[in-house]
Amino acid sequence: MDNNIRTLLTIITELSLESTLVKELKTLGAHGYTITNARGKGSRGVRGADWDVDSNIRVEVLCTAEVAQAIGKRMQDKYYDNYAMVMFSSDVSVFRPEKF
Amino acid sequence: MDNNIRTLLTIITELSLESTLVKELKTLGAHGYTITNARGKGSRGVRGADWDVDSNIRVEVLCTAEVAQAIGKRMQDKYYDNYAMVMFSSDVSVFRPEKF
Amino acid sequence: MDNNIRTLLTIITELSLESTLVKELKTLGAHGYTITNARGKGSRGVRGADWDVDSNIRVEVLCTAEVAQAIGKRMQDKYYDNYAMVMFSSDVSVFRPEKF
Amino acid sequence: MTDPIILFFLFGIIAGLLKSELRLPAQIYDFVSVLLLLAIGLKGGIELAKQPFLTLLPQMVSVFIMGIVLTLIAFPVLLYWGKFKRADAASIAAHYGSVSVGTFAVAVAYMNNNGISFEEHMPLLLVILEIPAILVGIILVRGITKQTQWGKVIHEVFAGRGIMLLLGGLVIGWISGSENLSTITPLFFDLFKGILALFLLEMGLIAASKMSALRQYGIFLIAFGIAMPLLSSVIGTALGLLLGLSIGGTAILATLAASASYIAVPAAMRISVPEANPTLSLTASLGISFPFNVLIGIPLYYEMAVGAHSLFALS
Amino acid sequence: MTDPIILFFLFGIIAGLLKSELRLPAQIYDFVSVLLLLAIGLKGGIELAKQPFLTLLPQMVSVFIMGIVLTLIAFPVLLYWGKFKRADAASIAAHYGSVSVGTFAVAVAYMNNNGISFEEHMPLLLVILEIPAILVGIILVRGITKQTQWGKVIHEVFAGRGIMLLLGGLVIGWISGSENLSTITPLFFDLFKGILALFLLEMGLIAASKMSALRQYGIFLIAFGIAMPLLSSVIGTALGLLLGLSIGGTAILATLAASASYIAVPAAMRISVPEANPTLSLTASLGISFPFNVLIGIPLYYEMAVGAHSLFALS
Amino acid sequence: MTDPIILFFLFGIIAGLLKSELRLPAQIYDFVSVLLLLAIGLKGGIELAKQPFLTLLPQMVSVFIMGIVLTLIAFPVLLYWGKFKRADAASIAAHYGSVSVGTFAVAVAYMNNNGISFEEHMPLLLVILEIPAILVGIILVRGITKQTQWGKVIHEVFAGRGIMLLLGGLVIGWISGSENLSTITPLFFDLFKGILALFLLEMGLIAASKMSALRQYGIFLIAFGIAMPLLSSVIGTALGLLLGLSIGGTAILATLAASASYIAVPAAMRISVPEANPTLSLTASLGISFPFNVLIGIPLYYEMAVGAHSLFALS
Ligand SMILES: Nc1ncnc2c1ncn2[C@@H]1O[C@H](COP(=O)(O)O)[C@@H](O)[C@H]1O
Ligand SMILES: Nc1ncnc2c1ncn2[C@@H]1O[C@H](COP(=O)(O)O)[C@@H](O)[C@H]1O
Ligand SMILES: Nc1ncnc2c1ncn2[C@@H]1O[C@H](COP(=O)(O)O)[C@@H](O)[C@H]1O
Ligand code: NA
Ligand code: NA
Ligand code: NA
Repeated sequence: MDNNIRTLLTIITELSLESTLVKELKTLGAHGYTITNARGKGSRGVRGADWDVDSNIRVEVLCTAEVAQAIGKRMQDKYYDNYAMVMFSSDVSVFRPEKF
Repeated sequence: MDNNIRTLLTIITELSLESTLVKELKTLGAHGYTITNARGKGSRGVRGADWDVDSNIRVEVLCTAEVAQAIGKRMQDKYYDNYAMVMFSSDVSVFRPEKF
Repeated sequence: MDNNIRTLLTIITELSLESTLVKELKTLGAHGYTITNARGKGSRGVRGADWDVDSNIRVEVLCTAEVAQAIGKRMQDKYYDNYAMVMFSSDVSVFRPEKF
Repeated sequence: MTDPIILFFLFGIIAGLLKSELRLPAQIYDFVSVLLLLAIGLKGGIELAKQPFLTLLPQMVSVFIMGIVLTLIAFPVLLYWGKFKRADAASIAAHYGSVSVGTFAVAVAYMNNNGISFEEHMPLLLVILEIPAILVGIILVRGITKQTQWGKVIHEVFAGRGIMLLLGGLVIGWISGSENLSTITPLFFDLFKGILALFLLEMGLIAASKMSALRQYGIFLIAFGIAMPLLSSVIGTALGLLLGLSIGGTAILATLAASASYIAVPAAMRISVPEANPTLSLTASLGISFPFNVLIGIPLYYEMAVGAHSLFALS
Repeated sequence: MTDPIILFFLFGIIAGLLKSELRLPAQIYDFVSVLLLLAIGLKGGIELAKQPFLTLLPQMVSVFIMGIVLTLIAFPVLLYWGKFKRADAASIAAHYGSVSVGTFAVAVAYMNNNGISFEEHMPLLLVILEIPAILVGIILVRGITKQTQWGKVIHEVFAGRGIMLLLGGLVIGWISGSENLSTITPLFFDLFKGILALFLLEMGLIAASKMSALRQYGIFLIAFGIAMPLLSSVIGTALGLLLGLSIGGTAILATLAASASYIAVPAAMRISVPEANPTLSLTASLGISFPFNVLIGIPLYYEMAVGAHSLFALS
Repeated sequence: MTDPIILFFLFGIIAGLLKSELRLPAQIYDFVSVLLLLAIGLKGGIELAKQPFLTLLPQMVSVFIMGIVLTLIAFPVLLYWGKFKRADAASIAAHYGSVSVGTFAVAVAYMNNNGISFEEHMPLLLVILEIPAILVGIILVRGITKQTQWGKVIHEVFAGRGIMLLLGGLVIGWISGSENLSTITPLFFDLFKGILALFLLEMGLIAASKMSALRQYGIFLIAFGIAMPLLSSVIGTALGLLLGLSIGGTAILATLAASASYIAVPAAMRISVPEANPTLSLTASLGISFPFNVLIGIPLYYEMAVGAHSLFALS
């Protein structure tokens, strides 16, 4: 079973960052991603998704621990200080591990 | 790494409960939350999100185990019996743990 | 605590599969499900949710390990080869385990 | 000749019962209902601008009282004959003591279609009638105790989207008057019937989904969902006569009385009387009474108004 | 002078190819297409009300047969020349044997713009032409075996949103007749061209996204996406002549034949022939044939109709 | 008599401050703003079709320069008096050097309401004025260094939804000319005021949410949010005179100068100057300046234009 354990990295951030983020994910070796629209509250206050400007996205990336590390680092270095962003990861068992 | 483990509490419930729930989360010590619109089925039947009345929300809260406990208890005491609601939690490793 | 551990199975697939999938879940013994709209990218390319045809859904099912196994198998046998689909699972501690 | 908007409603019901893929995103429902609520409010407000507000006070007060009475009639019926839990009985009663904006819109369309005139300030009475049933419903469950947070309840009632938009439209229409609004009539008035058709299509789809829940609640709910509107319409007609309303106005007041809420009341009950099962009240209100009123009730209530008026030789 | 709606389509394509941030939420696409489908259905229904249904039977039958023929022509071409897998060949063939409502709407706009009259009941033929290709496509893959759940297929076909709305509109228009619908025309008819412009803007954005997939499928798909509509349009024109349609009607029938489905067929194939790769068929249908028909085909087909009619001195 | 659309804006603000449940899904905001942007672009394009483009060049150039000037005036004020971080000062300055489409639309409505004529090609100037402030804002932070990816910036600016739709509308209107567009006017022009009313209702709700953030940023931001528009309007008026615009045109140019962006600039700054806090600039632009301009500014700027024109006896 072990060989089908992968990391599920979840990034919650600003909608305005979507296209940039998607490019980063590709360059960092993620084979895919899933995005859902979200709203929420955090240290940068309420983001109620009343319009694009204060809408959030919830990005999920299934990948290897290494890729997750790399993405995490890139987010920390380039985006954390300036964008509404929260990130967390956990191990999940995937079907078709070769995909990720 | 241990010191960056937090609890991810997920609550799936009725849209009509959103504003009430958000107030509760604040009073119980959660520093933030993320909400996505959802539809689904459970013991109270299909909630197809055809209109606000039968729409669901999926609320995620990253917090300490204690806060998660407190939220869980409050939900159980005040809302479980009367609202469409499902709740589950798991440990995730967060970046910037000091936030949560 | 152990007795309130359940499997959270997450399936990301095409919107067009929703009604079929929901029927399958029922027959396989899931007591409920939660669906959110999603977009993403994977081996079948970008699915940007610009219209129904290339929209994704993110389906979550809380269930016993057995039911999760059954659903996983059914997806693998009947849908994997022909549909944009990703599936992963993890253990979560649920409140009111008797529901699932 | 049936109004096409009725056909849109039937189309929605049929598409729903056929389990078709015809599901419209909630945002379309939102958009359509926002336009309807604002338009109805604006229409009413324009009329208010034309007459001294105080002259309407008697109507407003008596309609408010009617809301209380209707709820108090429905409650014991549901509690004793229906054997519903107190909270459910009170919640359902509140739905029927209040009004349905959709039903009102169809009634207005019916009058216009048949060239029947009516008091144009009806939207004002519509707003007023929304409220008392909610308060009564809550009191029936909680009693008039300290710990009921009335402030929260009042806010819940007035801050709800439906009443907000109706009130907003009323006030804007009132302040502006018709000629000032002429520039926005193409959206709010010219498109009204078409938007109403879309709205009824969606209501048909929703009603169909509620109907499927019907059998599990049994015959009593169905009977109540038809009998209560009929009874209420009689009361509404009587009040219309007392208030000296025109035939059209009487018919509309009867329709308001007969209609059951599916927006303001469910929302308020969900927060203030959460132990009440919302499926019960919505099944009755949307699955039975709304279709009944739209398809059969309104013409019936009009006939009743005609009969009553001739009976008392008022017109 | 090009119709502005064409410019909206080009604008969408350009914005898409420029990778602009101009993405519209799917709900707007839904809203716009619901209005279009209902409006087209209503328009057709109104015409049906004007003539005995049976007189149209020959046209309906022959159009149904044309749908079968077109699919059976496209299939071998794709299978043998295109070297596609059987399922893919059948699925693509079904797309081209069926119709595109968007293309139809543009053709109607073209006729109106140039004051060309045509048989107004065309939406009826549109609905009918949607269906046979789907059935043929499935049979080409599954054969006529027991285990094909035809009940499910039929439901899939008729319960799809597109056909549901067209049929609903047709029936409502038919029952109501034009004067009864006058109150809803501001939304469904007066706004039609504007809504169509928005729709084409979105279609342009979607088409652009499909075009990017083009190179990976190579030259054959492109060639097919242009040649097939041309061939189909000839067949459509011929049938138009046989049926004694007006020049405008012939041109529209040719357009229907030339157009490739992107709503009903993809949805049905996804469920009934899932092993067929939807990207292939949608790239051809939306990335090539839709733009070709909208930008070049329709005027061409009209000229063809004119030529054919003068040739056979029918008008 | 206040224009009803202003009442819709006030209604939105009040509903927002009352923390009502009146929240509209973002998709409705998208739909409404897409219609507004296209309509404004189309209107402007139609006018461009009427006159040789080159004659407008002087206006275009000087308006472009005005955008630079306004940003360069606001920047030091914010940096030294406001004590903002360089990035924040530059970002806020860029917002005020650019324009707000919503404010422009209200100004146009004001002129039409009072039968004041103005140069109809103003939307062209609107588009041009959106751009320079963004470039200046970025340069103020990054300097003119190699590593700024100007290509990306330019794309960011022009590929943004707002400018894309305005430009698209402009070009389509320009190519088509008014009579060709007549078929789509019911949606884009006849409904314009009504759609604008809905838009202002939403803007009111959003503005209210920004106002709540006001106190935490203190008095300076409020003062700046009122003083800067006033100053800018004077500059706009002066330029209007220089360019020999009509009174109406001068007033609109003053309004453009006074208005602060809340779409194009925030989006561009978020990507190019992410270290700037967007809450600061949006609170000022939406929480203060937008309401100020809509409720007080526009009539004021008109008076200013009248005064200036009579002073210099230009009209
Ligand atoms: N404790 C939390 N739990 C769940 N989601 C959060 C939490 N904190 C922040 N978020 C989400 O992350 C977004 C950005 O957070 P922040 O950068 O803290 O403003 C917020 O808008 C929320 O959607
Ligand atoms: N077994 C389950 N798996 C995933 N989601 C569920 C499950 N059961 C219920 N839900 C979600 O929780 C909501 C409320 O559940 P319930 O209170 O059981 O009606 C449903 O509408 C679903 O969205
Ligand atoms: N590595 C991944 N991480 C997260 N989501 C993914 C990943 N790969 C695919 N997906 C999602 O699953 C859908 C179908 O994937 P696929 O079958 O690989 O095309 C995609 O459209 C994405 O939404
Ligand atoms: Na009632
Ligand atoms: Na075809
Ligand atoms: Na400005």
